[in-house]
Amino acid sequence: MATDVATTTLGIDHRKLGMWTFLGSEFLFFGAFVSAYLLYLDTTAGGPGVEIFDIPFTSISSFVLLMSSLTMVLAHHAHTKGDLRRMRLWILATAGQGAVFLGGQVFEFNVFFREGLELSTSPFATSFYILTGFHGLHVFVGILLLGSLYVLSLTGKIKANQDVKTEMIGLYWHFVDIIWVVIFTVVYLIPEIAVLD
Amino acid sequence: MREQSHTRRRRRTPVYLGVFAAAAVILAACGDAEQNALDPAGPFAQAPHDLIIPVAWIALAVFIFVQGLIILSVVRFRTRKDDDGSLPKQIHGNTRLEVIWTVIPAVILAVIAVPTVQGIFEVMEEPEDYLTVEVIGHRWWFEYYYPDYDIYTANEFAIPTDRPVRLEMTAADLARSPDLGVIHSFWVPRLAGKQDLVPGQTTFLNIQADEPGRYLGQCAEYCGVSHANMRIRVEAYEEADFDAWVEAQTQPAAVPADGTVEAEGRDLFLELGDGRLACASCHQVWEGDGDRAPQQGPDLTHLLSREEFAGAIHDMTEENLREWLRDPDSMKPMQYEVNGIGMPNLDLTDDELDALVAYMLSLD
Amino acid sequence: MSSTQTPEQQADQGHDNHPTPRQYVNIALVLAVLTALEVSTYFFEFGAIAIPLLVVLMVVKFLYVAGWFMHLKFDSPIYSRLMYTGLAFALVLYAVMAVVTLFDHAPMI
Amino acid sequence: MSSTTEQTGYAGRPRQRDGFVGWITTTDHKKIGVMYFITVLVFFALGGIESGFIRWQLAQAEQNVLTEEIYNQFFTMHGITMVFLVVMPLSAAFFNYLIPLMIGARDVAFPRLNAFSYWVYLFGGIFLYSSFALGGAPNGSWVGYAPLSTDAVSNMAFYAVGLNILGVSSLAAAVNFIVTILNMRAPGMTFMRMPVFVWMALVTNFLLLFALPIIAVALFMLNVDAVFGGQFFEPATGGDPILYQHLFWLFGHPEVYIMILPAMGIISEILPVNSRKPLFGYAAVVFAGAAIGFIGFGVWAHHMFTSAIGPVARSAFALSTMFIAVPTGIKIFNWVFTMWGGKLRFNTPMLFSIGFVSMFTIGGLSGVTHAIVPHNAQQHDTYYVVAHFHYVLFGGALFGLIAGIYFWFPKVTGKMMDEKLGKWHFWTWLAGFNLTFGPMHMSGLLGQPRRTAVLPGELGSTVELYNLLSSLGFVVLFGSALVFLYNLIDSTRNGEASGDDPWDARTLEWITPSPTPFENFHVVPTITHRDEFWHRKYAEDEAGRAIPVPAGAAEDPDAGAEHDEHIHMPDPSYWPLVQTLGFFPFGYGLVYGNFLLIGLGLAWLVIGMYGWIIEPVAEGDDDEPDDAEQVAPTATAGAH
Ligand code: HEA
Ligand code: HEA
Ligand code: HEC
Ligand code: CUA
Ligand SMILES: [Cu+2]
Repeated sequence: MATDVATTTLGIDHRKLGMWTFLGSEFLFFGAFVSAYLLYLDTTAGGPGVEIFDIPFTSISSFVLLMSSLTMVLAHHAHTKGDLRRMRLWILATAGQGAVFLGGQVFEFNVFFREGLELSTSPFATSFYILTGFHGLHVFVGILLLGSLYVLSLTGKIKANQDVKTEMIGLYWHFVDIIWVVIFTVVYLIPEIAVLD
Repeated sequence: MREQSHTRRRRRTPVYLGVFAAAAVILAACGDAEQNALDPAGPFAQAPHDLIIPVAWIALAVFIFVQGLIILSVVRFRTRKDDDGSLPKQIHGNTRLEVIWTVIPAVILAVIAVPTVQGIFEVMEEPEDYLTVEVIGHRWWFEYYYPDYDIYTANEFAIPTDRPVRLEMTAADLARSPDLGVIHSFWVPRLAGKQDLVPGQTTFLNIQADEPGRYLGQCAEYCGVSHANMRIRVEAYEEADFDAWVEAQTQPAAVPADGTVEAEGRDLFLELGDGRLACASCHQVWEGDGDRAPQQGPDLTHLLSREEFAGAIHDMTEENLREWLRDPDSMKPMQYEVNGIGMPNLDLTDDELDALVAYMLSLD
Repeated sequence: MSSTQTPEQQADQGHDNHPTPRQYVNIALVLAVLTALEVSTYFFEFGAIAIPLLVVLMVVKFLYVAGWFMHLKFDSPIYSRLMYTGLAFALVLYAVMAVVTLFDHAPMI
Repeated sequence: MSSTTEQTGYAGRPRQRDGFVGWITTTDHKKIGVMYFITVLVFFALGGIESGFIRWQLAQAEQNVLTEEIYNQFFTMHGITMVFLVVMPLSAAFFNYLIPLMIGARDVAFPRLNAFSYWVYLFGGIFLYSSFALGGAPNGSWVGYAPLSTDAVSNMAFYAVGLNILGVSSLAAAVNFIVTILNMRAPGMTFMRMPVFVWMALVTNFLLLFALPIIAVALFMLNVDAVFGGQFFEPATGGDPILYQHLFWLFGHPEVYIMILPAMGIISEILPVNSRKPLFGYAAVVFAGAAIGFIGFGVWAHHMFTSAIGPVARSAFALSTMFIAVPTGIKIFNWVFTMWGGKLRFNTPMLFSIGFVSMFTIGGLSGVTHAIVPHNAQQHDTYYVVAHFHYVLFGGALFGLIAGIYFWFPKVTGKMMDEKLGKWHFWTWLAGFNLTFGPMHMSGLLGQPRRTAVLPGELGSTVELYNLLSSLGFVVLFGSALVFLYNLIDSTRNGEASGDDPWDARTLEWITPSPTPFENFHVVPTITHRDEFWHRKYAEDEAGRAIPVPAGAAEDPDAGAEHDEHIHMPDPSYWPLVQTLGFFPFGYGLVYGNFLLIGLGLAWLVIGMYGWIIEPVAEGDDDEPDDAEQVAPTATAGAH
């Protein structure tokens, strides 16, 4: 099809435009979960509340995720230069950091769970788990995508001149990162400070 | 093409519509129903009514104007038989017209908006010297409590005329019901518009009746299987009659004399045996001692003072009561088996039924 | 938003105008510093400015990632429009919803 | 089309373009459009039959045709079916068939994603209807308010999951159409030259894009509460049921414009053609459409006027709701003035279009009366509201869409639909419609609440009369629908040949032969005007009179255009179908809280995704062909 960028109306690639269109709608998706969470901050039904958070721990995993954006963009950069080998290296680094983040989240969930914050404990618990869980799911999908990128570039399905594919997956990855930037502040830091005061 | 012959018929549609609308309005005016939103019987129904009537006229005017334009263009600009086949003048638009039909509707709406906003605040305001009635929506019946008099009743309740009544509403008392509560809506059209009852929250509604009489309504928010069978009856009494009603309701239930079939019924009511749930574990018949506080079912202390039962859908007759006790689900679908909601079938024998019905009929 | 002002003609013709790896690393360093600042609000007392500060930091980080790593600064403005439209919708709609829920709502019992 | 791609060397890619395999593997937007259409017919019949039972039950007071349980399932499924399985996908059918043709493209931006959307829609519908066989259909109404819907007896898990599956379909389609419209216009097709239908499609798909994620969240929360013990809306632990209402209507109101805007686009095409003059105030109509879409996001709480929200919110939403009448009015008046001064031809599409303008106005005006909040408390959840939304949905959306069916039928089949039957259909449809829904205005105001399985005798004899009239109206509608169905089937076989341009139309799709050839345009046209095709046929003199351009006199604007050496068309693929099947285990897993099924479904979807990605690069694929592969000879073009 007319994916030849030169022949499109706006002079841009369909897939990139499609990805951005999709990301625009994702804000409304996460926004609804974040709103529910904020509305239920105090609705703990006697169970644990925000004081349960371990800010130093989450800070580290947040930082890892943030830095994965750097490796992601470097992977894309390498791809634009046609350097598939280096691209794969950075992809691995990105996926690895994503995995660390996910591992942190699993660990965190486990701790909370043992401290009595179950999914059905309170609206606060449900909205916390579902919001961060959905974000985790996005990270997981991102890792799958990165894995495919890695494998497909090895098998030759993704070629040196197809950097738009890396770029697309990069967009998705950065988006997931951006959302975490918001979650980290709005879900963890601000309520924690508001409660400690 | 042969469309021309059909233009005449096109004209008839709006005419038919108009006739229909007119007929409908006339029919409505002579409607005698006790649940008629077009026939307000108190200030909280009158105010919205006074607001909607002019709006309806405006809407009708806009309607006639637009349909008139359509008919006019259809008639005037149909392709005629002797048409030369040339094309009409190619007009692309007209800015002045665009401005006109943007501004005029906007002005009309602005005019409507002012009283609307005023009305919103007026209807919701706390009235002076009102009587409070607490309303609890259960699946699928309404419970009423008068905090001033410590009276409980169900489905049917009484109000004094000419005095505002403020309903303090919520859905399902979480403490004493397996029904964790769903949203219902209290609606007696002749007394006021509707207001939802939300579990875990309190909402308010003002009602008032100017004339004594019976006003009907029903739950207006879909609430599950028997939503249709969740009706409301309001009896409005002059002050003296209302006081008498209150007086009667505050009395404890009479205890039937020993040895009568009613007394037998009372015993069954308190203790059914055979591992069956007792009526008293769900229902209250207050005999004067202890708190007057019902459990999950309707208060039966003055059952016979009500004309209908089971969500006010069945007349309070002996046969109906008997059938109700024999097999409640056949009278009104409920979900006792799957959900613990409603009244169970207690497998009563004929003798038990006789006794219980007799006892019920003694609760006046 | 500076990113939306990118002139049309720069749009996505090849990738010549993309930043260099060095610039990317610099951005990442800035992000790291900002994050450190954020986390420090937990350890030190910032008083009343803590929450506004956190919000500002969040927005700055957001814009940096979006503008540089996602190339919004350098790409066709249509991407920025798509993204910020979605963001604006989300912010406004949910803010109104939250205001109604918190301040103009039936009393809870 | 009969061409088969003669590729060699690639395994696993279907070759056939016709026959059964050709249909189920197709990535051709036209075939997908037709498949949407046929599926919609089936669901429309189901939704219609459900409403038939509703009307039967309510024909008289205190009837027992259906039990409460069944009645509640029927009205819920009726609402869901008509909204999500009929009106929305029927609009999608038009989007599919027409958008590429109207903007001068050969397909949509992502052909396989397009097929994916269709299959997800089909399976989502089947999934929803499978609930009838699995312990009962959802019975919590199409709005699915919590906490009623989190109760297991409401079967609303099927609703939550089913609608979310359908949402995936619509979201994918929205991305696809937005990219197509933004990025695949023929040379010269600027925004202000696009047909109004394409504009409305663009607005609609943006509404979908921004509204669907909201309901996805609402439904998912419902799902979590109902099946996995979540507490989002659970009053017992402090959850707020009103939050669900906000989220639902944040989607729900844009949704009603999602349903009406495509129909508005359709009649904006039909009225000018049959008035033989251009659309009055093109820019105003387009702008008003966009404004409706935009304001439509700011009025949602008008469905909650009697819910637990306070006076300030009630006032604010009353104002925004009223305001939306202004852009809608702009459209109505522009349509009327399109007819004004024209030479009107009353063929069936035109009749339905005029019917739209007329009936929609009624529904719109009753909508404005809903916004009178104090009185809304009387109207809300009564048959007055039922009347309102059937007037806008049936009298509006459905009338417009049916007009479109008659109008573009020749484009799709090369045959005309029978005019005589068409007129029978129209007049009985109009009469039956008004007979069914007109009386509901009255029965509602007389106090009849909606969603009630029995019509209480206490409501009075007038209400019974109105209900009987409504039920009779359904009978008329049913007969009328049969006429329509017969007309459709019969005309497909025996219809008069239509020629390429039966209506003397204005827009690009009629430039191509009818039925549309596989590659749409032999040569992609270059656009110099709005209503390009018209301007190739007619010139305007100084007085604004149009004079036909003698054939061949004008320069062929495309003469200079390079004839494509070989036309790239998307190849068929099994994967959209195969992958989509994974929604079944996934969906049932979510309904029954079975993690094994969920995992299986997810794995299936992921594997399907890989199948999709690594599908051999074929010429015409939406993948960038490697330089080496691009030289491969192309058979598609040769076939013509
Ligand atoms: C296609 C779908 C569609 C459309 C287009 C509309 C259009 C409108 N709707 Fe409707 N609506 C529904 C579908 C739709 N609606 C549905 C499905 C429900 C019920 C949901 C449920 O509960 O199940 C509903 C319910 C509904 C309610 C809630 C009722 C209740 O439950 O209490 C309200 C309240 O304000 C409302 C208002 C409006 C308004 C103001 C418009 C406006 O957009 C109409 C604007 C049009 C006009 C006004 C006519 C033309 C204008 C002129 C000729 C100009 C001059 C006019 C004036 C000066 C007034 N609608
Ligand atoms: C576009 C939307 C749409 C359409 C077209 C319709 C069409 C009809 N609807 Fe409506 N309806 C809704 C959307 C729609 N509805 C919604 C959203 C609700 C709210 C649900 C809720 O409260 O949750 C509702 C609710 C609703 C109610 C209220 C139920 C209640 O509150 O208890 C009623 C009652 O009369 C009703 C009746 C009808 C009737 C008689 C038709 C008729 O016009 C139908 C006519 C159709 C036919 C006659 C089809 C026949 C088809 C064939 C014969 C073709 C055969 C083809 C093949 C075999 C391939 N509908
Ligand atoms: C598990 C609880 C339960 C038990 C046990 C029970 N009921 Fe009920 N009963 C209910 C509920 C709930 C209703 C309201 C049903 C409705 O209208 O939806 C009801 C309604 C009634 C009514 C109608 C009241 C009215 O005004 O609408 C009567 C009379 C009645 N029950 C009598 C009895 C008798 C007699 C027994 C014992 C034989 C009994 N009930 C046992 C729960 C119970
Ligand atoms: Cu209670 Cu409906
Ligand atoms: Cu609405």
